[in-house]
Amino acid sequence: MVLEIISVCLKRNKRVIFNNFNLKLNKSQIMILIGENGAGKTSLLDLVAGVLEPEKGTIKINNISSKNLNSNKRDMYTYLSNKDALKENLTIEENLMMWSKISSNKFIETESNNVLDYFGLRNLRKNLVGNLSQGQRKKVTLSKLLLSKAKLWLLDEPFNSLDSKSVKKTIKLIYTHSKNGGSILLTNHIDLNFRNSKKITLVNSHSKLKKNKPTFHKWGDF
Amino acid sequence: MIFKFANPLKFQKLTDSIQPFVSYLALILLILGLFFGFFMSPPDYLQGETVRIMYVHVPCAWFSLMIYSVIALCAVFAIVFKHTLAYIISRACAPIGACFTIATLLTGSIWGKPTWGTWWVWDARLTSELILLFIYIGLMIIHNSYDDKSKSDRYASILALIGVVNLPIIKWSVDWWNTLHQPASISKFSSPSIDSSMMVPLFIMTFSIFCFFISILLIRIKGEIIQRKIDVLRLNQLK
Amino acid sequence: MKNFLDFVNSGEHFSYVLSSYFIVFLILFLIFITSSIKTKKLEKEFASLSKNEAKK
Amino acid sequence: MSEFKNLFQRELLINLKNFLVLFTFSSFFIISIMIFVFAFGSDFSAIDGLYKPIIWVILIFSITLVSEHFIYNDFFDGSLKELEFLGYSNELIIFCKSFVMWLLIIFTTFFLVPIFSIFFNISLKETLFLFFYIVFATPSLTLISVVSALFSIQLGRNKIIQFILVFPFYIPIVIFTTSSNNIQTTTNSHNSNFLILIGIFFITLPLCLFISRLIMRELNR
Repeated sequence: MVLEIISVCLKRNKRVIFNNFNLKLNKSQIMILIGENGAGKTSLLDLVAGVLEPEKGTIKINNISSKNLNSNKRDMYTYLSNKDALKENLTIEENLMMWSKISSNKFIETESNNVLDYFGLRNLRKNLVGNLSQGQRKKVTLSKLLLSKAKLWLLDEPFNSLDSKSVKKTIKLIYTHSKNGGSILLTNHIDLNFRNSKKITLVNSHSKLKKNKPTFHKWGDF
Repeated sequence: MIFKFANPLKFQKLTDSIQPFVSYLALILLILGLFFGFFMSPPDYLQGETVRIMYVHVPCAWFSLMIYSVIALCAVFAIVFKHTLAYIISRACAPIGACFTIATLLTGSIWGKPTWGTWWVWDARLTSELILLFIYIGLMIIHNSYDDKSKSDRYASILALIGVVNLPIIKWSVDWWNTLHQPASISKFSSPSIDSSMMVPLFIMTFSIFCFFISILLIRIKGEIIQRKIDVLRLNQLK
Repeated sequence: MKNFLDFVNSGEHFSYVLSSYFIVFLILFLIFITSSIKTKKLEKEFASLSKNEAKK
Repeated sequence: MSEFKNLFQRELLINLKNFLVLFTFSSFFIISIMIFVFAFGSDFSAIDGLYKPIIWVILIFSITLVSEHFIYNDFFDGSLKELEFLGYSNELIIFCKSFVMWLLIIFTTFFLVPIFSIFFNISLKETLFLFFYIVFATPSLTLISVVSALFSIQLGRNKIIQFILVFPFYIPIVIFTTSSNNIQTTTNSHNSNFLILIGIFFITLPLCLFISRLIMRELNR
């Protein structure tokens, strides 16, 4: 059991996002979260990554609760958030070098060259990230996945602002990763058909909330 | 203690019953204090009549510090237990504390005029009182600078935490700086070793201003609770 | 009683003491009045809000 | 220890390549001293006595101005959050950032202060002592300004609020640096004031790291 979310409750600025939410992800399985924006897709990935603490419930990664995971978190999963964490004033090469140094503490020159080839960024590697287009920046963030050794991938909308050729490449990348034992949890607002993948739709909390008259009986609901 | 204020309704009833009683008590004690202050206590042999300012200046100074410790206590309580009542109290206390510090500064400078001849003297206590005023202003700015109330509460309690740790350092360093800057200005003003006839009005005035502070605090807390109820109703209308 | 009479005709000190008392009570009165006005205004607003909330 | 090394290299690489950081700090420093010179008008003898306080006031303002460059870019392009979910503790992140900021400040003041002390013909000994106190006072100044930058991220990067929040907490440091300077030059005996500075640093270090952990938890919420 790679990832297990047990009855998680989360409230974000007075809106209930998750109420006793459960999720199981086992080895080499691809899971897609579909839902309109604001339904809590990014909050779920933040929860798994430990950036957000749930009010109730626990999250287990490789059967270790996420509370007592700390620095070995980075070997267990790689999380690409929707904001690409690239520094504008550095070149592509330096960004990737820093990423591999931070996440896996070692950097091999040759390995980064063939990583750049995968998305055809080899000749762009000396350019500053600042003057790249949005699609190219997305490719740079996605090529971080090739550098990371973690089994579990958490991808937040990996396909937006990508052209069709690189969408196919990313899908091939995800299939190869799931083939050799990795598991992927990705969010997507457009419906892409994946072979042997499990789809979960997150319903927006507005529709769920029934129109009840607010009673101020507890201090919590102020 | 926490469970007594378990829910807002019980807390509301409790405060509504206490509030008028406390403000009347404050008025009675005030009249008593003034009577004792002006009729019973003799003028000071060194400073003459201006020592009567002490009956107002010293309680205000005590309260400006006491209120900050109340805010700090609520901040710690709020960060640990995340109880909205603690946020409400610390939000209600800040303006009152600022008013007390302003009152202390004004009366201090008025008291300084006859003794030192100038309106403002960089005396240790007056300077640290001025810095305390800046801390209060910072707190009030943080309280009202966010549109989302819960976010501004949390940031204000964090700022209160910084203030609590730094306040003793500031006070001590200003005292040290003052002795360096100006040889210790020995004056009755520094630590009034006063006899009993002056002590009585001082305590009566302190207690009356305390009751006054409690009644203002209860009014502001009630206003704060209603303000949050309105926000919740507005939020629901939005949906 | 003698203290009060000395105090009244103590010339310069009398004005200092009186002005400081006046300032302190003015500030306390101001904050008392502003917070009670604010609370009353909020109460009215809340009453009207919950009235049309109930009507809906 | 390797974690600290990685983060330190990352911060150093980012901030050295980012020309804006060094430029803002040194240009603000130079310009404000120039203004002081012309503000003094003709009698130059007055400035010799006031040289040290001017340096301290300008140093504090430029530190508070520069602290924004170390925090905002990382927060707005998501790499602050990335460092967090990579398992680095908040304290370590903030400690590396303020350590690099401190190094940059020391590096620039090392060049700027002697230049200006030549302009105002201050003796070499005084400049050395001034720089000596700058090295001891700036760590706590940087820590406090980093915390104030964290505070003002959510306030729409409002500089005024950042100054008002931070102003009371600069005062003890300023008091002890200027007074130890004066005692140093008059009695030039080894005085204990700069030991108090180290004491204040050891109070502000854990406090600022703890406070920044609280704020970073707020930023993600």
